[in-house]
Amino acid sequence: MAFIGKLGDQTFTVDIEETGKSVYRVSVDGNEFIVDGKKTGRTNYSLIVDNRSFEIEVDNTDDEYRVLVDGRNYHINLVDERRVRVGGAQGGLELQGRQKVVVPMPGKIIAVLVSEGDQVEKGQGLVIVEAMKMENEVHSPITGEIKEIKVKPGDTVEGGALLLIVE
Amino acid sequence: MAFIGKLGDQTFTVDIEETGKSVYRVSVDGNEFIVDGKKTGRTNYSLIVDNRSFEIEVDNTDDEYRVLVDGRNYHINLVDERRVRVGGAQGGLELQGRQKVVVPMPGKIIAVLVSEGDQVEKGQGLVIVEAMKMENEVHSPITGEIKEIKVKPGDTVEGGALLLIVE
Amino acid sequence: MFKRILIANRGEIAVRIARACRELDIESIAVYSEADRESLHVKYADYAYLIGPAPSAQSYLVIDRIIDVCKKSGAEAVHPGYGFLAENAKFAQRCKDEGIVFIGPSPEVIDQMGDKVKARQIMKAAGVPVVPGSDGILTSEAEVLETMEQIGYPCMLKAVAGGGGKGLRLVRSRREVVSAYRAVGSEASSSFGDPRLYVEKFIVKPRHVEIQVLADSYGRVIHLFDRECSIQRRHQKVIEESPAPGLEDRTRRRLGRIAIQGARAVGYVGAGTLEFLLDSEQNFYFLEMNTRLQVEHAVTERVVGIDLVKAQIEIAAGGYLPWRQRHITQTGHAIECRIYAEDPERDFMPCPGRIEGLRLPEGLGLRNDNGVYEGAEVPIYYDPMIAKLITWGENRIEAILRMRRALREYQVRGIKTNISFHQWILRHPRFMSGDVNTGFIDEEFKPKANEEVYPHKEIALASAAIAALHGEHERTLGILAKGAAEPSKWRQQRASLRRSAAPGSRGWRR
Amino acid sequence: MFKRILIANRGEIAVRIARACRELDIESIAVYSEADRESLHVKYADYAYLIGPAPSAQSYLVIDRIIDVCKKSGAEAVHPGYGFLAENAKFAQRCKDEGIVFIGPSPEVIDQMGDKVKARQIMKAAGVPVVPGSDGILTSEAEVLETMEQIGYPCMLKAVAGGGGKGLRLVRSRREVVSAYRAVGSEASSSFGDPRLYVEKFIVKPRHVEIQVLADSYGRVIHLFDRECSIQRRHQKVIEESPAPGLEDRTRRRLGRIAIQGARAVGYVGAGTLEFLLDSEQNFYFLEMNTRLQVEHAVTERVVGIDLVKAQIEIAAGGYLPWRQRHITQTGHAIECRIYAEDPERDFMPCPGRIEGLRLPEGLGLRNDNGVYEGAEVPIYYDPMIAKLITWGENRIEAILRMRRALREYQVRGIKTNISFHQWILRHPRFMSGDVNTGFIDEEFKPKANEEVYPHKEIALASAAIAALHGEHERTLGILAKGAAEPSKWRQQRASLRRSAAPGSRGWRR
Repeated sequence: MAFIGKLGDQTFTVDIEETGKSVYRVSVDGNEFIVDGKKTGRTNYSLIVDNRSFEIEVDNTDDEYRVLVDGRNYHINLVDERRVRVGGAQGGLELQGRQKVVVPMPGKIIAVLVSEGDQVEKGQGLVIVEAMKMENEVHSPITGEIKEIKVKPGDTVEGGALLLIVE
Repeated sequence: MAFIGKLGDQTFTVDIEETGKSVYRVSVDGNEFIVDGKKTGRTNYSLIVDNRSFEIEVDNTDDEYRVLVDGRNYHINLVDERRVRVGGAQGGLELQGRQKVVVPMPGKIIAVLVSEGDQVEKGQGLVIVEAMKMENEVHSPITGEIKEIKVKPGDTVEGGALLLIVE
Repeated sequence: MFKRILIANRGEIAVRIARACRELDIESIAVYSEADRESLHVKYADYAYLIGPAPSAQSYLVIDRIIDVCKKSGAEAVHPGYGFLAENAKFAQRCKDEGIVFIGPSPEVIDQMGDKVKARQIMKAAGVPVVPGSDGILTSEAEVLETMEQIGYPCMLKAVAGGGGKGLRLVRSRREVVSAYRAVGSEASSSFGDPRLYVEKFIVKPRHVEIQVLADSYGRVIHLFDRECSIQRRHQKVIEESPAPGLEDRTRRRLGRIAIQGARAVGYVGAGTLEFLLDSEQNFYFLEMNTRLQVEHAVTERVVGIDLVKAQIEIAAGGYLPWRQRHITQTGHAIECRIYAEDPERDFMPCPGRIEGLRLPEGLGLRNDNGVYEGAEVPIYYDPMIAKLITWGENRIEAILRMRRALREYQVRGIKTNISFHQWILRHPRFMSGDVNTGFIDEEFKPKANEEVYPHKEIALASAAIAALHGEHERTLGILAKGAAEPSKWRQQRASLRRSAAPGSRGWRR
Repeated sequence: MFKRILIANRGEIAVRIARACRELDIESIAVYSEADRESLHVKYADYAYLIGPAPSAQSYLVIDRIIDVCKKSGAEAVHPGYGFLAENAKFAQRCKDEGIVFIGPSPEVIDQMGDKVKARQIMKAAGVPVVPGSDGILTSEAEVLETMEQIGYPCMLKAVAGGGGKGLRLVRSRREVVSAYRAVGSEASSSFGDPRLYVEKFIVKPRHVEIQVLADSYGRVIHLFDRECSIQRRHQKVIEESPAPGLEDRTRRRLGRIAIQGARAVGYVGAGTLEFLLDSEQNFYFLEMNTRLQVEHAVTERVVGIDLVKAQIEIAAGGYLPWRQRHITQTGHAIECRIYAEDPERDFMPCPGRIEGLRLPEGLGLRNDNGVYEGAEVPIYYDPMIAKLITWGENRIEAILRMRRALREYQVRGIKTNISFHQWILRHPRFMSGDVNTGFIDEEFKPKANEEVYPHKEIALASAAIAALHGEHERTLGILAKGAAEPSKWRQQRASLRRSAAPGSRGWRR
């Protein structure tokens, strides 16, 4: 099975095949190695590769994988290669077009810094959300125009709630 | 819902009704109290009864409940009252008749101390099993006669394997 | 000794106090808001009382409710922990009036030390060096300007009632006085309801060093040496240690003596902390006195071998301090990392939510103080600090290496934490060499710069791929099971299945 | 310093050594049997090599395999832990021959101390008091009888190669000599392949006290004071502490001096332990020397503040001991409880199996050393000790109260453990007062007698009923979902559902 993996700004082709019970032949950009990979918990794996032992945590939401190796986090976007071929340039590539801006954590809206119709820069602050006694700015993912604003100061929002749409 | 609970050599009638979300009206032998009982893990519960707080672990295999309260284990046999009425004297009452003797843990049979046809006393040693570098005797649950022996010295057995039948 | 103590707090400190109570055979009484019914401190305590809705202003801060529970539960004493009502003189007074022992100093002392200007005056009078600044309250722009011209720039304009990084402004030159006065003045009135201001000399790149003191009701006062707390972000401590690295022995001894002097001057009883700023020449200036247990008390406990919460309880129960100053020594070195539910890669945004998985580091020389458990929900209403990790070593280097080892073992799933940020600090050459000041994080931390170090990228990619195979396998099982008659609880799961299967689901079939 | 160390062990001690390696920036190499692929020590180490099938005779005890992995992996040193090859002189010799550093004393010393009769002779010559007994090997019944008549009854007949409670017999009078000779003699030949026997005076109700020593390759030897290990069951230690309660200071100092004398006499290098029997008049007699790390080393680490595994590694790497005897002090009191996978209510039957749930105690003053994790399988092939819990206190009482508190927090699901048994010991008045000897458990523990104490029976019954309601609810969901096309993995569950639903299933419907 083949995947396209993105890590930072690099893209890799990852081929994987289960050759024995929990033993995998993996190739990353053609560089092949054998992984003895046991699942030892809900998101915990024990990997032995060339006698090197790794304890790994893997969390994912859809195609976004958060992999913890040796105390370091790797954010990987991993997509089935065929899906990339069929669906075109998806997943992890430069964001374009209509973007939903959601709040990353539950909290209270302190201020909305923009109005509908405003032109915003990528990275510009849009909304201030308070959670856990701290104020946090939610930034624009792209340069564009504010299309719709879904919240107002004083609102309490759940994590993942839609704040506004920028296009 | 009514249960018959056995703890040690005492028998109790336990009535329980969920009166609110995770709030129960419980009565033990007519002594009624309200339990705010939240499930806080797979087998972990937080109980508040009259503002007394208990963190409790409950494990069960069928009707046998192992309840850990304040670092102390309570072995409870809990059966639906209607089942007792329908099925007669079941569960937790004095063992009688044909008894299967199983090995409590996986290990290796070191010696079989009895032969088929032997008369044995309740508590008499029947089989010696080695596990984890220690030898352990399996005792007879009743006074009776050895009907069938299913293992021989040198056998490796899984936990729960049938050793012999005593009647 | 008390039979029952009410813990007017939540989170790790409430659990920590309940543990001390249990070791003293004292029953602990937890209070909880509606958001905390399933929190660890409720599970841990012997008794638990609901005191109101989630927001702390309606629960943990409501004095009447706490007093009411004391009476109902028969608690003879209250431990306030830190935060919430810990430095609230009215609460301490109310306890006194109701005949409940407040585990802490008298309301008068709390009141005096809570007023930064008054505290400064008292300490100055007691011979404790203070930061040069205004001697009294400033109420006009003109007064502020005059004082600053006298002291010299840079200086800080502060609201008397401020704290925790709020209600203050750095003034670098005469030009900035007006705007600073307006900003701090209005914040003081609006946020704190107290317009009083004062001015302090701004110490350039100071270190934050503090002294722990213990005093009984019979006039005996001892100090438990120093803590270094310079690693701060937005004026919140992140890492603390004891002893303070590179502190000259002469300075350490003087700090200890002066801290005792200060504590005596206010008639202090209980455990308290005098905070000092230390400049690059090892001059120190009194900053403020915290009339409560500190978050970082654990590093002191480890190097001096005294359980501070038990000491607080014994003192409050009228016990005599069993130690004289000569009994107190610092053995080895202890470091504490505060574990916050926040995302260092996204500007430290708080991350409340459910802790799906939690594996703590273990082994020689470490201590976990947690307010959470696997499966617990971190509520949005309270402080994002979910745990503390303390390591000890024969010396500072061993303590640091052990902390690195321990942080590597630390696994939290479901929410993000600052664990990797701690690792970054602990590997920083400046931190290693003890060259720290309160500006360390601002000066050194560039979140983007660290992102690109991927020593094990092939392993990480392989792991993600293996997890994807497992995930696909489970999904296949799930889809097969979907045909069944499902109870309502399953609907949500089905919906999310549908959602994830929507756009390119063909790709997921082999 | 070494770059890589191979750990020729498994379980908690392998993890503990790997942690020390990580703190020293040394790469750790684990070896594992087929039963241990998913064990914690494999996950924790930097490298891992399979060395054979589950039985230790085919894996952890195969010297060739270990040496082979050393060569393949580039390990410069081997840490043997305790048990397995730790006191195998042949293994130490083989390492030496292959140019691999064995972290422990020389093969000659291991050999000498492994032979109980030789060890006794050497120690006696060095001025270490030994238990009165035969000075040499006894080979005939007549010799045994003669010796016993000289020493006086009661005495012990022991096999030279025996140990761990095997190959020994108590002889109370002349009448019992013949049968003891036959039993021990045949066990010696058949089990140990070494028919040599010796006789020792039997000390009535002795305490087991031991002294930890550290020696470098340059002749410096220090002791790290005493440990009390009298709480034993079937000659296996269960609880250990340091310092030994009630030991007179004079005796403690003499024990330390004599231990150093003994270690010097054999030219000891590394960490070792001299075990003594202590009678009720505080006379002590050398029992044996363990030429390795002990399970209970952690209590010494805590009270003297030295990491013994790191010290072993430093010594093996040719380091000088950085401490002189005057630097070593005991601070406070430490206690260790060994957590075994066994069932105290069923004659301590071992309980291997899967650990479904594991929550360790945390907080001030405790240490968890574990060889398992939640989800781990405890194999049937090895020792049932799965973890150690160590607490520290300012004094013995605090350490005990903290241990009780900690054991109450300890939750293990899926397998049975001796945690409640520890609680029983820790609440026993004789243990509390320090009145212990090696017969304590036999004298005091009556498993049935404790069963009937149910302080919270209504809570327990209510909990079981609540769990039953939850279980029923889940079962209902499961039965509803059963109609679906199920993949093979589900079959087992369905079968068990059918089984449990069989006799009275109507009763479960509301």
